[in-house]
Amino acid sequence: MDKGKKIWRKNLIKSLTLGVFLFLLSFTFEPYNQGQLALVLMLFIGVLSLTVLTGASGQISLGQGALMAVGGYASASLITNLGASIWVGFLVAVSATAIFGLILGTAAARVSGPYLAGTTLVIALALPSVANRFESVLGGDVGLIVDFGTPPAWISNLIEVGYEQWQLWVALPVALTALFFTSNLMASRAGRSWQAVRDDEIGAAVSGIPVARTKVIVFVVSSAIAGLGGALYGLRGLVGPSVYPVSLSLTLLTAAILGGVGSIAGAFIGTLIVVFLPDLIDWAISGLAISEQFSNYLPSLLTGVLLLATIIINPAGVMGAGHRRKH
Amino acid sequence: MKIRGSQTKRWVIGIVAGAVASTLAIAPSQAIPVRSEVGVSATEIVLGMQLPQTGAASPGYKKVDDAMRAYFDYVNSKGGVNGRKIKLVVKDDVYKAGLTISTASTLINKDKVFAMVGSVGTQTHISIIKDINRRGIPDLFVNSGYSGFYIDPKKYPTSFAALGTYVVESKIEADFLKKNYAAELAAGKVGILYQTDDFGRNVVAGFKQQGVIFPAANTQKFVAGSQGLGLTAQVQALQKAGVTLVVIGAVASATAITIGTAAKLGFAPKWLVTSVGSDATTFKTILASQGQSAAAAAFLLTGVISASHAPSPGEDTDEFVVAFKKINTEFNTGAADDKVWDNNVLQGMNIGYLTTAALMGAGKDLTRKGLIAFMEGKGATLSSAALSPLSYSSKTHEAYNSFWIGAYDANSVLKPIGGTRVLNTTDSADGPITVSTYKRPAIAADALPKVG
Amino acid sequence: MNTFISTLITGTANGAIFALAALGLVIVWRGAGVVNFAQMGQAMFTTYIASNLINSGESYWLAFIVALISGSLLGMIIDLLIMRPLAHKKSSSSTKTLAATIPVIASLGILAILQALAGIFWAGEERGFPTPVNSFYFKNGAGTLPFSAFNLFVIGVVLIVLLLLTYFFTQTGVGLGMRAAALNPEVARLSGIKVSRMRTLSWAISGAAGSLAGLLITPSTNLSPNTLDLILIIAFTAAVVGGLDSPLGAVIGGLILGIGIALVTTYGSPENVFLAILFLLFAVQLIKPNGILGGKQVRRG
Amino acid sequence: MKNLMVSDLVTDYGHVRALDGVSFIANAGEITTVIGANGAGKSTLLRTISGLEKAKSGTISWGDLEITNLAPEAIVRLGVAHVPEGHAVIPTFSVLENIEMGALFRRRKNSTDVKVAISEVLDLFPRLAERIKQSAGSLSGGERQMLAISRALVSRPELLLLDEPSLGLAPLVVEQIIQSINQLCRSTGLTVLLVEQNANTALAVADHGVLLALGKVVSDQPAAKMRADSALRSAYLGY
Repeated sequence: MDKGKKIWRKNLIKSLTLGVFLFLLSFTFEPYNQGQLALVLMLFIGVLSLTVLTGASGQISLGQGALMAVGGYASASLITNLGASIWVGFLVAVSATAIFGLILGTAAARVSGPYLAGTTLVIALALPSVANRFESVLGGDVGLIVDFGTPPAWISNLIEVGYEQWQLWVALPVALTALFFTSNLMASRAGRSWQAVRDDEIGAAVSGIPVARTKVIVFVVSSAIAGLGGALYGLRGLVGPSVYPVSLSLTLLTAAILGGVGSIAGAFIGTLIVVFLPDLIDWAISGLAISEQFSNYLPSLLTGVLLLATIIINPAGVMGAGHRRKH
Repeated sequence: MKIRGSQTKRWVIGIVAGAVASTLAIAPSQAIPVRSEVGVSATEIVLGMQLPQTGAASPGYKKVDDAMRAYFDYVNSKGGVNGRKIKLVVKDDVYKAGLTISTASTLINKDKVFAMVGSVGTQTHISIIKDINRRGIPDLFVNSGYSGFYIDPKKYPTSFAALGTYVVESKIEADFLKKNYAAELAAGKVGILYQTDDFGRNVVAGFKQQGVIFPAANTQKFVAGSQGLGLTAQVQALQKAGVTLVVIGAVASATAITIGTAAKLGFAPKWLVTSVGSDATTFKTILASQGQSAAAAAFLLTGVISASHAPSPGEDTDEFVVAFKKINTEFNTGAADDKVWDNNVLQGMNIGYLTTAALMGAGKDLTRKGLIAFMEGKGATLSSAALSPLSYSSKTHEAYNSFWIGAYDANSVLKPIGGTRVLNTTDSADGPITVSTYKRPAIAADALPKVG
Repeated sequence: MNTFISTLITGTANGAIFALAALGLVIVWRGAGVVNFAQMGQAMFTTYIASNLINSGESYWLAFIVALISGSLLGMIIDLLIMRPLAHKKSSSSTKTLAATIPVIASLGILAILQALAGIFWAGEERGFPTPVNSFYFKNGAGTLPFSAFNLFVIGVVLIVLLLLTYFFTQTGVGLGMRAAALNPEVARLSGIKVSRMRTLSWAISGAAGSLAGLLITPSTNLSPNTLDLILIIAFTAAVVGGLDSPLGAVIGGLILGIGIALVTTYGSPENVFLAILFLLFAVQLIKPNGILGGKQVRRG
Repeated sequence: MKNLMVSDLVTDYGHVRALDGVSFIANAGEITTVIGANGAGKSTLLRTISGLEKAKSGTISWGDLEITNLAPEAIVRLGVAHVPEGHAVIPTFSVLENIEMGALFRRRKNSTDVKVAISEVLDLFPRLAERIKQSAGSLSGGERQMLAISRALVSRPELLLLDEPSLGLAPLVVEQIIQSINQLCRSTGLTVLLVEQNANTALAVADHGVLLALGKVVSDQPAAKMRADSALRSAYLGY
């Protein structure tokens, strides 16, 4: 108990320090990098949801983007149809996705590995059809226009806040909450029993861990986190099928792999890489005589190469194998 | 390069500063003073554009930016606009709205564009239109016929169309059907195949507004982007329903698949194809590489009815076509495929021409507000390659309000039905359809717009 | 001919191609333990190779053969360059479940690279792809029969391929070795079977099967770097429905998908096609997680 | 005639040291049995010899050849066949396919001899001949063990590594299988390395015994002597 409390406090201090640091840092940024950092935080939540799923169950999902969409739609339909505040939207997004995760997890607990990967992929693909099916609420293929709004008067009276800065300020507490929750969870007894299931299902079953139920719970938690990220991500301007395409799921997966599956710090670094990769490419090829055709496909090419290089050179990702748990 | 360098430095400084600031009081951020207009210098105007250059939605459209840039390069070679060269920064958004938002942020905050121009796509543009408008950034000549962007300038004060809306076009097409295929309509022999998105639904709405309602048995649809699975079942159903005229509200590749499939099925109705789907290049490329000879592809296209607000790119006598084609040959630096003269290139050239005109009109003291004021006040007086006038005003930001109906001839050139070109005018609402009396002003010898 | 029968025929012709693609997935899954998400990316790539040959004036059949050969070569290259080194890494990795997902991720990386390369090399315009025989529906007096010579060709080719594969796997020594290597690598190695070579061979055969599916499906769609993504998803669903372990299941699954999609499109609404696919996938996983003909145990990882 | 010589063999199994400096010789044409309690490292020893596990150090020589850490598929080509623990057959294969599998690697060059070898094992185990078309999954435990041995024998091995053939079988069946092996060894000069937990049965037919405990050789002597050493038996084998 004592130890648990200590970890809890340590994670709180860590999350708050990071938060204060990023908050202060944001003042020195240009709007562009404020927006980029906000994007990093949003996707970071999505990657965290994968970290929970993969780190705790060893499974991968190619449909995390679809779960984000569930969260996005839950919050956006509430905001546009009922005029709810974005903060209420976050809460609803988390609950709605958790329920969705429960349904999905019940099916997914029966299968694993590539089966799950493929199934989640089909979910991502079917999303536009669902949006069209319930067009009156979900806005069809056009989607629902939502945004971060403007800062409340008590802030804007105090200080002038740019749009990107406000995005960042909203994203920051949400991401930190997710971070704090996830890091506690992974260190908690529940988190450890999940990892036991991941490492050795039969062994875990023998030592009294309910394997099937554990897998479903992991799914629910992972989905809820993804839903939170999705709600936040939608606020950038639109919640619609083309905001949460299959490629979003792949981006999240790439970030998780690049940073190191199961590592929270890795999730952050991986997200930084995928968000800033286009900028890096722009920077690298500026001044080079490269055809538009080539430069257009370069991000996709590099992503593929990075992904392969990571898993071939060091499957543990950028965060290395050092801290990975050993038997 | 220099800009990036200083940005990296700013990062480093930022981290250090952040650490220092955390031990001290928070330094208030300084408000950015508005001196000159963003994206405009004494020598340059920076414009931004986004479109799908890769991915499933890119074919055809990815030529538009190269054509625009070719025209701007031509303008620049003539000294630019008021001494300023036009620079077009293009971002690929793969037709994914999530990416559109990111690339818009890059264009706005990093490339610091003065205005957005010619952006392609409804689903993608909708994700950023609110933000662009809130910032007061001109959003000119959007390549989308979605009327929701333009009919309420209070909602989107800075967005202006580059196309006639889907509703306007389909109203005029419906009117044409009522006048020329009344018997078929009465007998329930007219069918429709459309894609289930805003475009397809707007087409249906336009026909409905004119009282053309398709019986359920004659109505076939498909999920936009799923034409890769083939459209055989839909075409078979239309064949089974015994229709003799089919309206196609779909993008060019799906249109080509539809007509190609019908040929295979021995189904030869009259086709009426919306202008979005009637792209002779795409049509012929797809059918030709399916092993159908160029002649066979041209044969299938022959007689297909479509609408246009512009001359057909195949009209070699049209002075705009001639001038633009020449500029395309000389200035287009795109990939070989992207230079092939067709609808998309003509459209890109036309947007380049209109943009140049608008920038000229906004005057030497170029500001965003000034540009929008000009578009609302005098935009309707601008001329272009199109045979339709423009409708920009403070009440609507729609572009072309007139279409003429034609049929493809054996050389794949859209020719007016009956020989004389008649332009019909209407609006995106319930307005009547009238015959346009607009006469397109001639193009100047130097192929540059003359404003004022 | 009534609508139902013509729907069945269209569905069967498409289903045969899905079956082929699903078969490719099953062969690599059984032979190498990898669900290869890059498969239709490989097929797209080789179809572009064929398309370029045809556009430069070579005959369809030369292009056809070159595509199949390059399909199997590409499969082998992927195995030798990426999957085999990964398999060696895998054995040293501490967590089994995680290690099993690594090849899946690798295949996604390969897919991204292949699509990017195809885009860079060839994606000027969306293309079509020819058929070797007439794809116009047979004339029947004034009307038409609801199928074309190409439909028959597709069904015929897929049947021949199935027979050849069945013969290969059940009647030849190499086929026996491949099956043994897939079912029990340890006993296979102890029997002197070069298991890693058998895996490479699985990749080659699967690559060729995928290529063939690509060559047969592109005439009814268009050729662009992304067009075959959809086919992959359908093939995957078909393989899962039939049982990822079972080649015959893959064929049945492919036909179910082909005919099912045609029926939903004709009698339901095309908008519901993807929902129907998703529903089918869920239903199979809940009711029969091993698929219709799958093994007794769901293969974990 | 070749001897198998194992010297200072060290193998880790996961994070556990399974073999800790094992040395012994299995003489040509003899049955050498490796006995020991559960977890003594017996199976790991066979798996290391046949190449399934990597040796950390030490050497394995087969005649003049060093075969340490060669791939299993290479080692079987040198005449060393391994029948792993647990009736290792492929249940969905037919009996014939399971047998044929063992000779796949040499069937192109020696197709006639492969046929001869197959008929020989079917003579040795007539019960398999009766069930030649049946799937291996439908066989009884004893028949599966016979099948697994047949699969190894058609490779024409000079050294047979046999891991716990008695596991889970009725005593009568065990006797039958062990006697078949004994007969084969005596008549053809096959060298056999037999791993058994059931020391009595093994020592009864073996020429030589090697006793393993916790990865180390604690006794290496003629089988008859080992059988008689009651102190050894009670200390390590528990009877």
